[in-house]
Amino acid sequence: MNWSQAKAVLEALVFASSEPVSVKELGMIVELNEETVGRLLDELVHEYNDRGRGIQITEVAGGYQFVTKPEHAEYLEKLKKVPRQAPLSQAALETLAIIAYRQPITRAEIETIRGVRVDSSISTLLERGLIEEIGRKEGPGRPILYGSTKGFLKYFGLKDLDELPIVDDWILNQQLPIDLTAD
Amino acid sequence: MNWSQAKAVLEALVFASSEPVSVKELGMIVELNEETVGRLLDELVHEYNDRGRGIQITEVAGGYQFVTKPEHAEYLEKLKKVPRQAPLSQAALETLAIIAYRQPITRAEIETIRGVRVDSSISTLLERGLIEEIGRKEGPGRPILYGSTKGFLKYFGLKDLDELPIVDDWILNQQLPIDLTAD
Amino acid sequence: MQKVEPTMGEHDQYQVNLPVFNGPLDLLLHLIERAEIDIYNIPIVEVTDQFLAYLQTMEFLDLHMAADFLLMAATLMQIKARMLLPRPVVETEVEADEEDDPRFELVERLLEYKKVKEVANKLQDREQEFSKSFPRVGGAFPDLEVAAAAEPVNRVTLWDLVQAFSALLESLIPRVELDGMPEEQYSIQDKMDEIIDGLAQAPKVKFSTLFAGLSSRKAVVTSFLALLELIRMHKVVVEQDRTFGEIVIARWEGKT
Repeated sequence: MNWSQAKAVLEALVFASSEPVSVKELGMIVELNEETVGRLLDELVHEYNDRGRGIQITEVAGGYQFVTKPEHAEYLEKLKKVPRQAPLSQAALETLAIIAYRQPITRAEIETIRGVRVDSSISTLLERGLIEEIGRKEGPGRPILYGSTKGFLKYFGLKDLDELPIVDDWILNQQLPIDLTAD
Repeated sequence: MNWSQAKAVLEALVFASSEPVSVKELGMIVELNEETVGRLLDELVHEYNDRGRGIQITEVAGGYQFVTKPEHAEYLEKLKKVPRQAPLSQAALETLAIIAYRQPITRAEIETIRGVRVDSSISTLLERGLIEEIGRKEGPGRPILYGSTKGFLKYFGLKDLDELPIVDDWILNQQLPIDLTAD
Repeated sequence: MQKVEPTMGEHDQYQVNLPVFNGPLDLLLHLIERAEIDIYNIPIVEVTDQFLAYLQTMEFLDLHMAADFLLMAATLMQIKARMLLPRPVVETEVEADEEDDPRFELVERLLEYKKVKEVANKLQDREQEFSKSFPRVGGAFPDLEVAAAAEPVNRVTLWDLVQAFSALLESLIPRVELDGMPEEQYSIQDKMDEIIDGLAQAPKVKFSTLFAGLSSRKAVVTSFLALLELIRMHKVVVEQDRTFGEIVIARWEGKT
């Protein structure tokens, strides 16, 4: 298999996969090392970046995926055969933000931060596959711990959690200033 | 919109559509006559025919569609063997279970049982071909009735719906672990 | 409640007149930002009054939300009361440390919540931006003509499906009772008669059919007690051909 054929095969594989596909998986399928696969993908990504194209390859959730270019969104919205989800409510986004930055976290802890009950945003987020139960906290009642999913990364077009936007000193997994376990 | 932009938009539309999309529909979306759309599509088809590409646009019943090139089938077969799709979320699984056991059933009825909105699990299940619309319920609003598909049976390796395990038994045996043969 | 001329659709009116607050902290932050107050030195009396005034104009869609706002109102009033109390004289040290300020915890919570809001806004921007890119949908392998559902790709088994349903039913039973749905008014005697009638029609009845269609735990228990009573009275026997197999109820054929 020469360079051009390998690139064609990778193009087909990234296209056919319904989920983002990782360099590692691609390497195993085409039987090439990850570095070579990475370089081939770079070339493909570059080719699709051309302004005359309607689709592009993006790196998301630990893999590569074809998506349409954002500048054509208005036309795609007219296409009936594309399912679309309603955007998340402000309440759900706040709950999701807390879970993404403070995972693993219990519902009671989220409620302390937001100052409201979060049952309904948690069920929305679970339902949409953006968060999941990732264990139980030791202690009374062994409450469920929530964390973000791969679907979360895909939804926001993030490569990994480190790509989350940073606000002031509000950084990933930072200790909380108040004792949430009280009360 | 110039020639090159129009081609890019068509490329995006054909790519994102879940089904082959017709020249007529494309023309309506991009606001160009069918002849022009046809010529733009011809150019696109031609470009993708290049031997160095992994995907191509084909004309099938009812419209145009992206597919992978047949010469790469052996690699795509390998991709198929890698578990690609994320497993169904717990939420989707519960919704599927309710539909399988209680069909035909409306979305509102499922929501009553699960206690949360199920829009997104329904669209996931529809998209994966596990459920389908099987009619309308008589009454106000004539809501859609959902049922399981042939794909559902195949997926779980069932001959027919009668092969679904009886759940009541299982539950009652769990709940009432009393030895009836004693006495 | 303010009234507005119905010049717009009802939804628009709502948006204009009632800013939606995602909780008491959100409202508090709004009051502080609007008045351009230093968050570390909140004039608690004014803010409490404004908070209460807002509370009276708000309409709550659910009671939990109302309770969350009332809880904050109570907290504010408590802080206000503590602020009005004369400070103990003992506190002479210069670092009349902030921990002793009754507002301290509230300020910490507000600062934390403010950041949550900022992050949520940034996520929303990303959501908007990324939702402009559409992935391909539909069957994963269009050229190979494999239906999406037939792919051997999913780790879910039939057993998972059954478990999901069973768990759901279990969780449903107490909920149905709580919701006050009409439940079967069975006495043990009624249920005993029913079992005997059933056995007059057929020589054997499956254990599971006894419980089919029962939606409350109480009805299930009643049926079960009825069965136990019949066994005790030697009217019926139960059989099971193997451990965990289907249990079958039959008429007592022995000596009466």
